[in-house]
Amino acid sequence: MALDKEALLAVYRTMQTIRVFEDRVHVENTTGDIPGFVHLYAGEEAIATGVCCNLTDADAIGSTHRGHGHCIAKGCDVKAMMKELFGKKEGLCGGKGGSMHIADMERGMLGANAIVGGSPPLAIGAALSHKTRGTDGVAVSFSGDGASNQGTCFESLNMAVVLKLPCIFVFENNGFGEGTGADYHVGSGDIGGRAAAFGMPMTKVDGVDFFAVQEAAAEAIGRARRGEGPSAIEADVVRFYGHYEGDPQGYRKKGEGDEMRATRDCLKNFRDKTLGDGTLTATELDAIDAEIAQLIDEAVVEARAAEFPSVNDLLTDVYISY
Amino acid sequence: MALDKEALLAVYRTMQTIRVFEDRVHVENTTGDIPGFVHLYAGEEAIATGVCCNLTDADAIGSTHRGHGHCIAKGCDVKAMMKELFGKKEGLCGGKGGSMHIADMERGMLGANAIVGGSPPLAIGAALSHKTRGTDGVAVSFSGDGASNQGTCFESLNMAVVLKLPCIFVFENNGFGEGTGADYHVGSGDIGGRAAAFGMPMTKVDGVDFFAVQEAAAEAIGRARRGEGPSAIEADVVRFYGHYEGDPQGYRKKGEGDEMRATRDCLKNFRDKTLGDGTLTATELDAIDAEIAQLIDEAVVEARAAEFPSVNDLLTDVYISY
Amino acid sequence: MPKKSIRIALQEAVVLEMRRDPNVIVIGEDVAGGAGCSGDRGTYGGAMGVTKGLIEEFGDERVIDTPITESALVGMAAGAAATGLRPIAELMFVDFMGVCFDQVLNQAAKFRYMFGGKATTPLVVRTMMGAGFRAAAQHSQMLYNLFTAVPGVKCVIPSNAYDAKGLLIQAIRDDDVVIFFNHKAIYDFEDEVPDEAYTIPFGEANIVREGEDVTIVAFSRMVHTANDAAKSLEKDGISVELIDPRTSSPLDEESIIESVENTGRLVIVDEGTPRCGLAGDVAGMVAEKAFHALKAPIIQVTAPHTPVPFSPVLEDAYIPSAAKVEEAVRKVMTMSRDAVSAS
Amino acid sequence: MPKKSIRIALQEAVVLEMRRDPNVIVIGEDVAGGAGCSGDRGTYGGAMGVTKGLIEEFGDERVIDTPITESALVGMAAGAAATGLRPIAELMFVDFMGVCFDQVLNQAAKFRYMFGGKATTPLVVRTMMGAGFRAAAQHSQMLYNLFTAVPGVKCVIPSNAYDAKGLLIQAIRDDDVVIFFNHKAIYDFEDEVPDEAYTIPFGEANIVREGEDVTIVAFSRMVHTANDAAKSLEKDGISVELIDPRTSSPLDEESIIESVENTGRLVIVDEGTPRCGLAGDVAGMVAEKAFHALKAPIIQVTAPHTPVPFSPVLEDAYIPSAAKVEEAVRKVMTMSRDAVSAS
Ligand SMILES: Cc1ncc(C[n+]2csc(CCOP(=O)(O)OP(=O)(O)O)c2C)c(N)n1
Ligand SMILES: Cc1ncc(C[n+]2csc(CCOP(=O)(O)OP(=O)(O)O)c2C)c(N)n1
Ligand SMILES: [Mg+2]
Ligand SMILES: [Mg+2]
Repeated sequence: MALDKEALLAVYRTMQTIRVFEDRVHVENTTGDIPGFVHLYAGEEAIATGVCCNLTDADAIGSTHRGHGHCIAKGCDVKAMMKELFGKKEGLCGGKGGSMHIADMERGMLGANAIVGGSPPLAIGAALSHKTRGTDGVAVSFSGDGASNQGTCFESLNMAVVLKLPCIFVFENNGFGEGTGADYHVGSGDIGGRAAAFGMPMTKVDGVDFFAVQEAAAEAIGRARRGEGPSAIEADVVRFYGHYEGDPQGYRKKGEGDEMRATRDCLKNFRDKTLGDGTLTATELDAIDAEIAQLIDEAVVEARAAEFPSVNDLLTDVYISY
Repeated sequence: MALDKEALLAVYRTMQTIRVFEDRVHVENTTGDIPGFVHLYAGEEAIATGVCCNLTDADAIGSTHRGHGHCIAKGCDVKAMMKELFGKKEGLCGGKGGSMHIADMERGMLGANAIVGGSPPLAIGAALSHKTRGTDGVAVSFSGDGASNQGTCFESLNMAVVLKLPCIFVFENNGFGEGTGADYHVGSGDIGGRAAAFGMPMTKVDGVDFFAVQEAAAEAIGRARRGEGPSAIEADVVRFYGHYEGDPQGYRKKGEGDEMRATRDCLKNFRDKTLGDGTLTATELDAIDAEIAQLIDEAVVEARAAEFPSVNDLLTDVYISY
Repeated sequence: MPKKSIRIALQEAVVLEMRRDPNVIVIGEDVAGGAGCSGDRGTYGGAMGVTKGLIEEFGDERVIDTPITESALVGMAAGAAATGLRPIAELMFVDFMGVCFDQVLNQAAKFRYMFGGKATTPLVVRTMMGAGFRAAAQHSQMLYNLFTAVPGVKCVIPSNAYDAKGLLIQAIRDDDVVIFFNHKAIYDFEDEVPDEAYTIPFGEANIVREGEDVTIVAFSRMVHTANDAAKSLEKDGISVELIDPRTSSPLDEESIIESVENTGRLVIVDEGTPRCGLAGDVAGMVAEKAFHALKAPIIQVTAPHTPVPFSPVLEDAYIPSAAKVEEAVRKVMTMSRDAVSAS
Repeated sequence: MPKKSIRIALQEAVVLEMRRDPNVIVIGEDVAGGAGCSGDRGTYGGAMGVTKGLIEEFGDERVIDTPITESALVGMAAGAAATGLRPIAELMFVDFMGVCFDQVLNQAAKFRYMFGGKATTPLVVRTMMGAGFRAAAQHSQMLYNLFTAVPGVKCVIPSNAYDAKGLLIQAIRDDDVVIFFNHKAIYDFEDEVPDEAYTIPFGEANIVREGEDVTIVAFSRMVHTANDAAKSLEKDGISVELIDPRTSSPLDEESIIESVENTGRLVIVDEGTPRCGLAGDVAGMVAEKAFHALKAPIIQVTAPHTPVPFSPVLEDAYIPSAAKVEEAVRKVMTMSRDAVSAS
């Protein structure tokens, strides 16, 4: 099922938005004005985008600590996201969550999750919700290679098969869990194979190839929508920046991230492909680039200018009634 | 590596001890004098015995809530076990543990465990202990089919591969996790296959065939002793009694347990084989039977006569110093 | 009114709410039972038979048996709750919270706050706690203190069948995360329980008996133990006011303070362990908010700082007894306000 | 004596004990770092760099990087401890206890009791807690109350570098299960710390400052907050006795009682949440055991019953401040023993 031109432009817009958002957060972070821990998704855009372009607001996703990309791909308001990162009242979570807990239930974005392996059980819950209510909605669980070793992740794979849940497990294998390599921490060296052994179809794709991701995701999501149960996708990908902003990356060959950016850039791949086969034009893409540059600029300016929450907000939102 | 006659007699003694112990506990339990929850191992003797006959006191095992068989196979004192079940001061754990927490660190029996999936992490810990101290000792983790779905179990499989630990994961698939069938709760229908996907050699054996279990275990344990890392064994087996003593077993075809006893009895299999090929004689086995009947009789009489702990014992053994 | 056990009261609450609202589902290990087995479906009905037979009326899409995999089941229930269902997750024993604590502590309990008020998570986790079954250290704990401590969680602790039904219906209709703790030793305790649905609001204590001399605050099964003590003390002319808070979070501080202001003396009875427990929590609250009314030290009658032992002799000694409660009450009665000033 | 940070003090403790005893090992995520990567081994050294470089001296058999799999890592450490090693398991953030709580609560903490005294489990879990890093709800909790509540566990809460080193060496040599809580905001706080090994016994409070009017009991980082308050109050002639219990389990009840018997007033400062917390625990203990000495209500200064918020404005308001401590002290100072009798 090939995407039409409009869809491709939307996809490019999403990927470019994530990239520029993350590159800018990287810069803004050096000013010290973005509080807390920040984990950037730059380099992995094709995965979130390739998966989420097959979803609607009714579908849910469970995310990770590295959640900005998932948010944007799922349609969250970019300006509200930036405000959240700056801890402002008009942020997506009123400044209470920050980068690691950014969420938007209305968009089916169940939250970045600062507990590695925290979200797969939640994602199967959203899938169960769809199944029980008899919709054709699905849920997607995003996990890193590191998270793929967490017990919750395995339990969720099994549960999804047992209950035949409309859930897709996407493993973003960027080769690292913090400062430890996937070659070391995944004993079998094969995340996808492990998932398949739980009894579900599995596909491995090149995570810097948007089209490969999209195709695999569309197939898995289609299966789930048709009530045919869960699937898994392992996408090999690269992390341009450190694990977190400020990470000295001593465990990594110097310049590895930049090298990756030069050789394994999903956005460049996308441009090359769509320009090469004539589906899109440089003018179109450049226009989007310009538009997004402005959007992110504005987002930062507005986020900086926005107000912090008031101290009274400290005590609200714990319960609905108490 | 065939077992010699002496070894075979010892093996028979162990299996028969477990059987008679469990059958007797089943009867004693109806008197109401055995407190708490009791889960019987009858029917599964060949697994604990087939594995543990390859171990020494220096090797460790992690057990389950259904731990009597593991205890006996690992060489725990049967009379002290019976006293423990009756909650007596001279019990293996001073009456503080009971059936679900029966343990004997000196025999490398790290404890029955009333948390399903509680013991695999402990077993890999014992394996790490051997590896770090440079011994050729190993650890065995026993888990049921139900426990095989627990996150801790999967995490331990991965950790064992990553750290190349001398650990053997034995899955006792008796077809049930409480009142739920393994056909349902293991999504892939293949416990062993799942374990293999974590990156370790795996063997499936008929768990009512002592010789099959022993052979597979000897091989896996040998590998571990030689520093070649972990292995998994899935043994299909049967549970003669209910999940716990008192279980009405409505989820099970009436008489299924007894039928199993008639058709899939590891002790009968053992007798048939060893008598059939002339390795052992009926006289020898009958003598062991008589000896064990007396041992268990005495164990019950002594356990009943033994004293309860004193109320002062309530506060001891929480800490070594506080 | 018909007499019913806590077990039946709980079942009625679940059934009535499942009939009323198709979004209410039950998830847990053997909540039906028999899946993939050769015998009957639905005869297990959870560790205590509360959901026995429900699968016949509601089917396996609403009475969902799971593998033994508590993190996935509680987390799944949390995720389902955040996306439109109203799940009742059954955790056989509260002790098993150890393997799925994160899904309550860091996930369900915190969604609403972390997401700036934009999540609603009507999750009920129904579980069983307490000693008395010779079930030993890993199947006998109270642990309600650990959840009372968690902002974002409500903790319900019914002591009788009437409350059990009304509080469970309230819990199911409640839009926040609720942990519902049943003491395993009182499932067969009976009470008059209406057939129809009714709710009991959270944070409203039940004054089990009114009295003048000493206030006793007791939780769950200990309400009965304390009541036994109170009856015996009454014979000696000591009048006890017995308060059953019914929910530990929210806690009806007002009723406790009001009572202490009247009696001037407080004994707290809690089967939990003594450190950072409910007893200390209530004591600390009163020592801050009703200090001037106190005529005597606040005595906590709790289990000791030990795991729960197996042997009946030891377990019986472990559980706070009516005799110990009486002793504590008699002790605070010997102390007068004058003694305070004099010391 | 040389000035050293808590970070360095902790590292020295680990290194000295690893040199002394080959059974001491370190297990955790990125405790070395770089396994299976293209760069250097050992440069990560744990979330706070405490074990940085240790792999060079001790090798990867004793400084063990694990996958992200806390149940297996803490459980493995417990199993190793029960079979001859003395592992220091590093849990980056105490919040992660959610995913491995069982291995502490039901396993390690209970072995000795369940097995009738026949197990010895010299396990240390070293972890990091507390707010102040804008790390939000899942990376900023205290949670020490949850472990203080667990019989079989000892809880260590150093507030300064000298104590950190002595207590960690004690923890490593201790034969029981110890959870060692470091507050993330004070890793760089410096003190005079001897180069050689020394131990500080558990259950012995440190009297940070002596005083006559009010006793403040404060934990971990709050010792510094309370000290700031005390300094400021001193200027107004209010003399504070500040007690740092250093371990919450065991708790040095005696030192606290003795102090309250002298001052008659108590304020407890605890960055943890207020329900079933350490503050209430200490308040309840004193309301029972030193009631007659009390001249005023016991005030608890704690975080609110909310998750930890992200935004700096909110997080700053969340953490108990010196101003709030001062206010509490001034409040109890306005109440006299007469007021008690009079009320
Ligand atoms: C339960 C838990 N353990 C450890 C951490 C600390 N931590 C945060 S991110 C991370 C690495 C995650 O690796 P991966 O899943 O591969 O995701 P990536 O960062 O590569 O996107 C770790 C160890 C955590 N947040 N939660
Ligand atoms: C964490 C946890 N969940 C649930 C239980 C209740 N429970 C005890 S035994 C059991 C079934 C275990 O099945 P399996 O692992 O196959 O062992 P089997 O009983 O068949 O030997 C269950 C659900 C428990 N003890 N611990
Ligand atoms: Mg990764
Ligand atoms: Mg089984």
